[in-house]
Amino acid sequence: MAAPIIRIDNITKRYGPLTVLDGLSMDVLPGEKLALIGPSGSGKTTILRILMTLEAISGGHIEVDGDQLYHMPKNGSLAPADDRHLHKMREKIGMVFQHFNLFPHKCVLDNVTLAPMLTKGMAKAAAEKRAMELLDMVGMADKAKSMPAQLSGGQKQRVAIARALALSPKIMLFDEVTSALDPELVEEVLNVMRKLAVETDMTMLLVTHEMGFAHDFADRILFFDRGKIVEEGKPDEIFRTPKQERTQTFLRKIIAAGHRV
Amino acid sequence: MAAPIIRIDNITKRYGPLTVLDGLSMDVLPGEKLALIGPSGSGKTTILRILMTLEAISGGHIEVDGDQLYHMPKNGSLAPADDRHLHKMREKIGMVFQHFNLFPHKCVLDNVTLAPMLTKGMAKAAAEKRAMELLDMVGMADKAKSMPAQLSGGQKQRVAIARALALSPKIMLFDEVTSALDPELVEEVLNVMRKLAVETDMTMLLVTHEMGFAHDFADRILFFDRGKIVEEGKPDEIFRTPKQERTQTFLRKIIAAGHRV
Amino acid sequence: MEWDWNFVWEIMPTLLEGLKITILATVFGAALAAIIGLVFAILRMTAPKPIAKVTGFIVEFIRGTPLLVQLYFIFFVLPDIGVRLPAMLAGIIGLGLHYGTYAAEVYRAGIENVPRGQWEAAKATNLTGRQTWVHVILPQAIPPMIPALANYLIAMFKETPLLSAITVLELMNQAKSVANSSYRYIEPMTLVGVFFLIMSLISVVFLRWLEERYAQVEER
Amino acid sequence: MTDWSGYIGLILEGALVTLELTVLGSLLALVMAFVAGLGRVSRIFVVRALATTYIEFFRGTSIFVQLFWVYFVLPFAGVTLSPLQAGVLALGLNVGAYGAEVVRGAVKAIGREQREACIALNLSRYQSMRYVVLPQALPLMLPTFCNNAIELLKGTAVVSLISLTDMTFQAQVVRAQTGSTLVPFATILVLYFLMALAISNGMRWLERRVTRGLDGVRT
Amino acid sequence: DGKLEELKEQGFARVAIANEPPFTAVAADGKVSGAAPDVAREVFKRLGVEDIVASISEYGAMIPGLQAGRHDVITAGLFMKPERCNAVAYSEPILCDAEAFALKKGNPLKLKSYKDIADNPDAKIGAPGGGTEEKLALEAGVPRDRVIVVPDGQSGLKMLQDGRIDVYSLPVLSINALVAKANDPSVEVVAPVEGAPVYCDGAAFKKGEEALRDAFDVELAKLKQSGEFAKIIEPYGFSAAAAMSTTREKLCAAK
Ligand SMILES: Nc1ncnc2c1ncn2[C@@H]1O[C@H](COP(=O)(O)OP(=O)(O)OP(=O)(O)O)[C@@H](O)[C@H]1O
Ligand SMILES: Nc1ncnc2c1ncn2[C@@H]1O[C@H](COP(=O)(O)OP(=O)(O)OP(=O)(O)O)[C@@H](O)[C@H]1O
Ligand SMILES: [Mg+2]
Ligand SMILES: [Mg+2]
Repeated sequence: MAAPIIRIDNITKRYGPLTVLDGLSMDVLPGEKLALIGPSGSGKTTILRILMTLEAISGGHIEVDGDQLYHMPKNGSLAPADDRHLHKMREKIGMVFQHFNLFPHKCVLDNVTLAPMLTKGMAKAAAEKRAMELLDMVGMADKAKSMPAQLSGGQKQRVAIARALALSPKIMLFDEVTSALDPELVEEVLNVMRKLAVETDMTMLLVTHEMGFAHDFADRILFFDRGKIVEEGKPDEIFRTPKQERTQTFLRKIIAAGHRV
Repeated sequence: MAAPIIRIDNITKRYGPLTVLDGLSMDVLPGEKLALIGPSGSGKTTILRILMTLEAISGGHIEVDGDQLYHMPKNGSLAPADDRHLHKMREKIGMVFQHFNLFPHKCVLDNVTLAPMLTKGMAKAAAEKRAMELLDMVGMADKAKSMPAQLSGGQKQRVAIARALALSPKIMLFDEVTSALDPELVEEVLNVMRKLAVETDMTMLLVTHEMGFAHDFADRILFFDRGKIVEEGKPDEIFRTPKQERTQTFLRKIIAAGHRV
Repeated sequence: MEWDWNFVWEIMPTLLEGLKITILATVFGAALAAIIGLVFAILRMTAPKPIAKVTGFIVEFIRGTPLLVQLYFIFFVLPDIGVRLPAMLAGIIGLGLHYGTYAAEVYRAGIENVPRGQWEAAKATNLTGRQTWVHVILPQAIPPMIPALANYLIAMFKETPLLSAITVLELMNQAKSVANSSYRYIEPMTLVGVFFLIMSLISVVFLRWLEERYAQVEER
Repeated sequence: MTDWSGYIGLILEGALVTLELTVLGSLLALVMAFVAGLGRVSRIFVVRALATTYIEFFRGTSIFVQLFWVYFVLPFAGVTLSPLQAGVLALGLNVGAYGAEVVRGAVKAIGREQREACIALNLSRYQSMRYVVLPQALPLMLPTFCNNAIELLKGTAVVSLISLTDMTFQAQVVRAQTGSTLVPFATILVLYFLMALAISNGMRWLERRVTRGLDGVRT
Repeated sequence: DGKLEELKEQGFARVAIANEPPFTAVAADGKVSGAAPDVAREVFKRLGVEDIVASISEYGAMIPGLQAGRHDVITAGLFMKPERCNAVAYSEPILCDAEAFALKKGNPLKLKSYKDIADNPDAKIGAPGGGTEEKLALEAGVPRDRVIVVPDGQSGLKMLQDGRIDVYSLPVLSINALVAKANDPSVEVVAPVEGAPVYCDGAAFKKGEEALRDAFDVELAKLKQSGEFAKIIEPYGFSAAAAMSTTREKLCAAK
C-alpha cells in the first residue's frame, strides 16, 4: 500500500469555548475518493477548510504529500508555517465551494485562467488553451465568454470545478457542491464529478448530503458526529449495515426526508 | 360532491411583457389537500401569491368560499375589490412562506398572538391560551419566549405554521416550506404538516419539491409547466403512470437527482 | 510665535460660552432636522406623484448646495420678503433644513430595508395598513436608523462653525473675536480644534455603542 | 446702472476656482481614501494605527476648523501655503478620511467567500486585492464617492472665509459692489446645484460602465 | 535689504485689503482700487516692485495673516492704535478719517456716541470684526452681546435696513460711500461720532521687517512732498493735509 498523501494527526479545532474537532486523526491514500457524511455541525466543512488553510488549527499536525502543512522545518525543529510555506503547500490542493464563489466581474474563461497566469506565470495563450480543454470537459466550452451572472447554478458550479482543476492540484476538496442547486440542476454537476473520478487519479475529499452519490462515488465513507469519526468503511458497509447507533439514526432520518440511498 | 371552495376562472398574470399564468382555471374542493409540482418558474408560487392577494391578477376571476376575491358587487355589477373587501376575504386564507418571514422583533408567542389580537380583537389572555395550544401542536411550546433569531430553520417554520393557524383560516397555502431548511430539519416540519392534514379539515394547497411528501400528503397533484396545468390526478397516477411527456421528463430528472418518489 | 498657556486660560471662559451656543444650535438643529426629514420622507414616499417629485427636487437641491450659502440666503435675503429671523434661529433653521434632507434619506432607506417578506407576512396575517406600520415595519426600521442619524448629528455639530458667518456667536466666532482683539490665532484656533476633536472622539465611542446596540435584528 | 455682465464674469471666475478646488480636492481625497482605507485593513499594526489616527482626526474635527488651522496656524510651523493649496489640502484630507471608510467598507463587503476562493486558488494577498477584491469593491464605492464629491463641492464654499476667490467669495464681492443680495446668492445656488448634478450624473455614468456584466450577481 | 529684494525679484507685493470703499475696493472687472492700495501701488512702483496683488480679508484676520506670512503688507485703512503698533510695523500715516454711524432716518434712539449705545440697553451696534469700531464700542462699555460682528459693509447695511441692528459704525468716508450706493432714504448718517478720535492708517508691515517699512516711508514722504499723494487720495474724499499734519509717533502714543 502506498504512503498516505494526507496524514491528519490528532488535530484540534476550537472556536472560543466551542471545540469543533477533538483530537481527530485520519489518513488518505493517494488517488483515494473519500466521502465525509454526518449531521449538520459535525465538523465536515471544518476539516476541508483546515486542509485548504482557510482556517487555522488549534493543535496537532497535518502532513500533505510528505510535507507538514501548518509547520515548517526551521533550525532543525518545527516552526509555524509562514506565508511562503503555505503558498507552496496550497499548490497541491484545490477546493470547490458550496456557493461556487466565482469571480463575478470576470467572464468564465478569465475565471479559469486568472490563477494559472498569476500563480504559475503561465502565458495567456497557454492558460486559455488549457482552460478551454477543462471547460470542454465540464461541458461549458460554449459559455467561455459568458459572465457568471448569466449562468444557472449548475453551470456556475461546473465552471468552479474547471477553475480549481486549472491549477492541477493533487488533492481536490468538494464541500456540498450541489446543495445550493435546484434539484433539477444537481445531476449535471454530479455527472462531471463522476467523470472526474474515473478519468483522473486525483485524491478527492467530498462532503455531501447526497447519499446515493456518495455511495457510487467513494472508495471509503467517513461518518462524522460532533467532531469525531464515528464510523468508517466501504460504502456498502456504511449504508447497508451501519454498526453504530448514531450512524443508523442519521441514515434513517435522511431516508425519511426523501433522499435516496 | 360539495361546491368548490376555490374557483379559479381563466386568470392571467403578466409581469410586463412576460405572461406567467395564461388563462388558468381550476377548482379546489373544501377540505381537499392539493400539491402543486412542476419545474422552476412554472408559476406555482405565483398562483399561491395571487390567492393570498400578495399579487394582483391581470385578468379573470377567483371565487373563494362563495365570494369573489378580486371583485365585489357594487350597484348590481362587479367592481374591483377595495381594501375592506380584501381584508374580509383574507380572513379565510393563511399562508406559510419558504423563508418563514417571522417578525424578528417579537418573541415566538407574540408572533402567534399579534394578528388574532389586532385583527380579531381577541383578548390577550385568550390569544395566548390559543397560541400555546398551537405551539404545543407544532412542538414549540417550550420556546414560546425565544426570539426567532435563536431558533433553527425547522423551528422557525413550525412557528410560522402556528402563526398562520392562529387566525383559523379555511384555506392554508404552503410555498416550499421546507426548501430553505437543512435536510435533517425537513422531517420535523413535514411531520407537523402530516398531523395537520389528518387532524383538521382545512383546505390545503402545497407547493413542493419533496415528491415523496407530495405523494403521501395530497389527495390530488397538479403538474405545472409554463403557467399551465399540464397534468393532474391522484398521486399514484401522476407519479407511477404520468401521461404527459413533460411530466415524465420532470420526474425522471428529479429522481436522478436523488429524490425519492 | 510661541504657545502661551496664560493666554489659553484667559480665553477659556469666552470659548466655553461659545461652546454652549454651539451645542444649543446642534440640539435644536437636530430636533428640527428629525421632523423636517420625516415630512420630506413621507411626502416622497406616499404623496401624489407631482408633489413627491417636487419634494424630491427640493431635497436634491438642498443637498446639492452649500449650507453656508443657504445660511446667507436665509439670513440676508429672506428679510426682503418680510421674514426677519434672529441669527440663531436662522442658523437652526438652516441646519434643520439641510440635515433634514439627509434624515429623509435615512428614514427612506430604513423603511426600504425591511424585507419584503415582512410586508407579505403582515398581509397574510391580515393586518391593516396602519397595524402593519405600527407593529411590524417601524419597530424593525427604526433601530438600524439610529446609528445613521447619530452620524449626521455629529456631522451637523461639526458644521455649526458656519453659523459664525451669519453673526451667531458660537465657538468659532468667539475664537475669531478673541483672535481679532489679541492678534493671536494659534491658541484660539487650536483650542477650537481640540474642543471639536474631544467632542467627536466621545461621540465616536457613543456611536460604536449605538451601532452595537442597534445592530441589525437578524432573521432569514 | 449696474454692470451685470461684469459681475456675472466675476462669479464665473469664482466658479472656475470652485471647480479647480473640487477637482484637485477630489483627486487628493481619492488618493488618501485608498491609502488610508487599505491601510486600515493592513495586517501591519503600525500601518493600521496610522491610518486610524488620520481618519479619526480628520473626521473628528470640522472642515472649517481644519481650514483655519492650515491657513493661519501651519505657517508658524514654517509651512506657508497659498489659499488654493490650503483649500485643496484641507478639503482633500478631510473628505479623504471619509472616503477611507468607504474603501474599507467596500473591501470588507466583498465577502469572505471571494477571499477564500482566492486562497484556494493560491493567489497572494496582493493579487487577491488587485485582481479580485478591488475590481468588485469599486462599483460599491462609487455611489458613496459621489456623495463625498458633492460634500467636497459644498465644502469649497467654506474656503471663501480664508479669502480664496471662489464662487461664494465672488458673490460676496458682487454683493458689496451692487448692494443686491438676492441676485448673486440665487445665481451661485443654482450654479452649485448644477455642479452637483454634473457630479452625480458623471458618477452614474461611471457606475454603469464599471458594473457592466455584473448585474444580477447572486449566488 | 532682503525683503525688498525678494519683492523686486517676485515682481509684486501681496497686500491685504478689506473691500470697503473708499479705503479699498474691488471693481466689477476684479481690479483692485481704493485709496490705500493706490498709494501702496505707487510707492512700491517707485521702490522697484512692479505691482501689488491683493487678497480680501476680514480686519481681524489681517494682522494674524501678516504674521503668518500670508501677505507682505496691509493697506486697508487699518487705523493706527497703540496695541496695533505693538503688533505690526506701521508706515507714516496715509489715510485719516473720523468715525461715523449709519442709522435709521431720524435717529430714533438718539445715538450720537458709543457711550449713548452703551447706555441704551436696546441699542445694538454692528461693526466689522477686529476693526476699530468694535473696539471703541467695547471700550465705551457696550456689552459683547450688543456688539454684532458683521462680516462686511454690505451685510452691515442690510442688517441695519432689516432692523437687526440699530447702528452700523464705520469711518465717515466708508459710511458715506456705502449709504450713497444704497440710495436708501430710510438710512441717515451721523458723522463724526462724538468723542471718537480721528484716526489715520498706515501701511502695516510685519515686525522685524522695519527696513522695508523705512524704505516705504522714504518714498511715501517724497510722494507727499511732490503733491502726487494728494492727487491720488483726494478724489476718494480723503484729506492729504490731515495725513501730513500728524505722525506715526503721535498716533502710536495716543491713548
Ligand atoms: N467561524 C466560526 N465561529 C464559530 N463557530 C463555528 C465557525 N465555523 C463553524 N463553527 C461551528 O463549528 C461546528 C462545525 O461546523 P461545520 O461547518 O464544520 O459543520 P458541517 O459538518 O459542515 O455542517 P453542515 O452539514 O451544516 O455544513 C458547528 O457547530 C459550527 O457552528
Ligand atoms: N415580481 C416579478 N417580476 C417579474 N417576473 C416575475 C416576478 N415574480 C415572478 N416572476 C416570474 O414569473 C415566473 C413564475 O414564477 P414563480 O415564482 O411562480 O415560479 P415557481 O413555479 O414558483 O418556481 P420555483 O419552483 O423556482 O419557485 C418566473 O418566470 C419568474 O421569473
Ligand atoms: Mg458544511
Ligand atoms: Mg416558487
